[in-house]
Amino acid sequence: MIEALRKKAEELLKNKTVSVVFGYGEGSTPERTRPVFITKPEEVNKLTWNKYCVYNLTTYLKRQETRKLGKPAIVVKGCDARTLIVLMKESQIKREDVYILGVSCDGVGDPLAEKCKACDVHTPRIYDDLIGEKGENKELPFDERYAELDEYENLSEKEKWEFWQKQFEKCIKCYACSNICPLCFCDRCIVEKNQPQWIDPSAHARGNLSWNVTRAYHLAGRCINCEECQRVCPVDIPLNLLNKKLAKEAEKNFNYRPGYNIDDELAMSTYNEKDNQDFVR
Amino acid sequence: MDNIYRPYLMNISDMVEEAPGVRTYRLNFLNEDEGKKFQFRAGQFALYSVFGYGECTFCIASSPTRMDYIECTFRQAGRVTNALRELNVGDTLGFRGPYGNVFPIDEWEGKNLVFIAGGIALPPLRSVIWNCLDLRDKFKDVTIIYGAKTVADLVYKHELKEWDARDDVNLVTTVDPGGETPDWPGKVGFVPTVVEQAEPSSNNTIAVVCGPPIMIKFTLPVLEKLGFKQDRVYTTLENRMKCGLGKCGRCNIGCTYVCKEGPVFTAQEINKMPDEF
Amino acid sequence: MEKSLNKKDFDNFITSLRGKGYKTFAPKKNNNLVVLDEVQGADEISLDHVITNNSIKEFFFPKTENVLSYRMEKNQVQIEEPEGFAVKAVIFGSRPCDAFSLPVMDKVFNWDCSDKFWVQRREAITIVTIACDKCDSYCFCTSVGLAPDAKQGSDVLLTKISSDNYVVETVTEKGESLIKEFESVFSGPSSDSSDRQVATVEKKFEIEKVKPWLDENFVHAVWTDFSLKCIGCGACTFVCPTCHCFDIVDECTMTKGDRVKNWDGCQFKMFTMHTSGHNPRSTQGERWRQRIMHKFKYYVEKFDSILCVGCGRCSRVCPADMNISEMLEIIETEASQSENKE
Amino acid sequence: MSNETTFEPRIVAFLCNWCTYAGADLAGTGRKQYQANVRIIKLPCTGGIDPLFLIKAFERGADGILVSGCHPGDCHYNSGNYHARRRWNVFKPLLEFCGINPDRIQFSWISAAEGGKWVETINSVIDAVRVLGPFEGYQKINAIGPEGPGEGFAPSSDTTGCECK
Repeated sequence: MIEALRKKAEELLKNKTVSVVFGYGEGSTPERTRPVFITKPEEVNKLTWNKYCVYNLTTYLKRQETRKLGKPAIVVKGCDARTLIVLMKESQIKREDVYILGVSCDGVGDPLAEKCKACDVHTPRIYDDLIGEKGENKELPFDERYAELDEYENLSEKEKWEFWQKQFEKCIKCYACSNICPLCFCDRCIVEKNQPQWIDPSAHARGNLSWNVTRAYHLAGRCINCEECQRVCPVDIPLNLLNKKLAKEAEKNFNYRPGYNIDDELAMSTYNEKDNQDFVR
Repeated sequence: MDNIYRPYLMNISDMVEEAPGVRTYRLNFLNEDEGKKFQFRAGQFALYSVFGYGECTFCIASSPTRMDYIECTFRQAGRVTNALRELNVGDTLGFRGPYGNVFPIDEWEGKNLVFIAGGIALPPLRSVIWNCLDLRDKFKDVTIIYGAKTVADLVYKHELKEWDARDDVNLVTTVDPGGETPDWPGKVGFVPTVVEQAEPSSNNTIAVVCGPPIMIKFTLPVLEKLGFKQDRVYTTLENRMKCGLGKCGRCNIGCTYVCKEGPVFTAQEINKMPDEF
Repeated sequence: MEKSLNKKDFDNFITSLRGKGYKTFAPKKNNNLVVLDEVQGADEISLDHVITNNSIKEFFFPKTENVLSYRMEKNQVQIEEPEGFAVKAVIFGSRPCDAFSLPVMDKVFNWDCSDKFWVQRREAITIVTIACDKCDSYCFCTSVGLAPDAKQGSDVLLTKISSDNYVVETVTEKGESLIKEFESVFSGPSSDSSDRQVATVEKKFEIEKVKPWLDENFVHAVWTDFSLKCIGCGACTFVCPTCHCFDIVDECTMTKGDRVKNWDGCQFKMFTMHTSGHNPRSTQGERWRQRIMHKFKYYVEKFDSILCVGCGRCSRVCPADMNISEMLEIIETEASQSENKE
Repeated sequence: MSNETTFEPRIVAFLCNWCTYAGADLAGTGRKQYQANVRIIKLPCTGGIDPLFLIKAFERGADGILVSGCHPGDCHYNSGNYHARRRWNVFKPLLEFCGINPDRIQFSWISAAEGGKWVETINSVIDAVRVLGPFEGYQKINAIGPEGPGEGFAPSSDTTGCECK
């Protein structure tokens, strides 16, 4: 697969279809990979593919430094490809401005990342080229995909509050979660706006609760659960639980999975007259 | 041990609307003892705080020869300056300072002085201008060249009149083309051009320049053409600052901390700095 | 006189300290992390980690702290000083690199004027370090002039001499008086004290070559190239024991407020942005250069210390696997190449 | 006096200008009594209510929140309340997931003609939150400024009530 990937990348760079390839390269330890940006055909040997390719490289589509490199070909797993669909639906990228190098993936991380346990997009649902075997994606049942949440949903109100307070207490407001997120693309984040200051910038319990809830909420009906926020959190807050909970509610109430079907309307920018309103008095 | 982040409490005793969005406050120490002990020199800056909104940095605009009060002039731009503008005479604000280095006025004795300012950059020079004018006989010719976008944007209009009326000050005012009014008596043109036309002699002369980066960028070569040596040209820089004490780590240009080694620099020093401002 | 401390006496030490009113902090497991945190007894202490995930700096320079509180009424303001921030405590089992960061940071927090929040906590807290008996590939203390059993910054240094025995060295007077105060916990000299179990940390680059290169290469392609993968978060600076940059903000209600000092980081684009929108460091390459320059050039010129202790935390947590020692190796290589050209 | 007898919940109600606010106004002009524990914030449309407003209300000491607007189909801006309903559908469960009692954050449709429903709804929200007690979880993390008195938020004689009484 690595050979096929390199060959394809070389070809794309040589015939100038793209000016850069966003891919995975060897990391600082054997258990890590890192993003690489290949601009010369002779450098394609830096590309690699293995079970440590956890990154969602689509985040580099939002960064000005990597955008400057020109039209990219981007190596995406099935989950990452869903981000591309959301970005296209949200008018952040045009389909023709990115060349999608899909890779079929059996799961990444060691131990296997949580996101891979209930994965039903082993083969990307959108690509220009597919590296690896084309598998059949069978959609997993709703309950199975959100099984991770059961344990937390079953906690009592008090336990939930205490659990999350303990988690948020650790937050140091490094904003790795939002900076790594390919869908957190606001030029100026709400937390950086100070007129008025909606979210206290301090990393105390109050500011941390507001920040973490707001960050998650801004991804409601958008997050594809790539778990990057959780992976990069230096203080190990299980952020994806919040995202997943929102995804679950969005799917339950609006029958919508972000980035799954390219023809679906974005959940949070549309509505249905028959939407659930059991809870409204 | 003193809390270095604790500001003096100041009372706003007077205010002047200078230009659209630009206001001057006159401040007095609420605690008179603190006021008596307080000293500063021209060129230094301070952090002004609106309680509940935060602190922001600008120069002390009044002269150290007039120690009954402190004046600051600011343009409404961000969170704190917007809040600052909401204040009124009689309100309390915080004042932390003075910080930074000073204009070496003592070294300028017996020399001609040329002050060049653009827009909202006159306030930092006002302190040193009044300082020199209050010690007028120690200096030779004093020239002030000041420009703004429009006539309305000129700050310290009453003082400009005062300077203009003085025999011992040569004042040249200018506005950008299109910014003039029908009765505008001054020049029309950008500051660098006006400096070139005014042709202040560089002989035994100190130049002090302050303005937006673009103005400084085009004025320095003009001064060089007029024969000013780089160590005879002073300017005052500004960067985002939070502490003013060399600790918070953001105002540095290369190795130089603007809050401690600045804000006053010679053109010679600036030319040695890496291109990071 | 040299003393030793047996692992089984750790608990006695912690309990005795607490009995005398010291707060006790030590490495403690917290799910996937090992963090320096308050412990009640030795059973909570983790000893098999390489380094704690959090650095020691948060005990002296916390992620958020009030520097002032105030009440506001009409046009009146009444300021109250925060109190009780410096609590008598012992940090037990921190690493030598972390301990060394303290004297390095003392310099900036005492530069011209002293930050009392830092200084008073420094006075109140005693550091009992345990020398590293293992390391990982991210560690590079030996490359920045330290060692896994370096003493600077610690008040007391413990070094493992057998599976459950540690030799005790007092480094400062503060350490000595602590040992004296709790003398009964410690044993006499140990026979096997020469057999120190100290990790061997590979030397990755020649630090002497770094600064001369930095002096010459403010403009260089490596800054942009290396930082392409940077996502602009603050993880590296916040876990760093020597990154001291901060922000000051006000948080208030209608009648009361706090002025708060928060960690801030040079990798954020908002860090240096002026109100006008102008940004002296507008690209990630410039921000990355600032981080390296600050640590290995500016701080050296100002304070004669490298602002890095080689703990490797920034590289461990970096979301994009930017490795600081790798950056310095690149600099070393560049430096050697330009030497050869000459 | 024990806390149970003195606790008066602080409720913030975010109301749309066109329906619920008018409904509450109607209750007032009709001299219908309801408990004075509520602070009303009038906004143009429920569609413009950012969940941040609700978080801020909790930060500033609210024990409970009511968000109310036009019935579906009645929105002055055609679809604002439909969009709002989508947001509530995900935001409310998110807060519950974080351990906030669902009774502390409630939603309703009240039209300009439903003065009676307003009285009934707000009374029942206040009663529900009174049963829950103070929002202690949030109060623990709310502290700003020096200890002691500060907030002028609690219901008191000089800040509540209608001047036409």
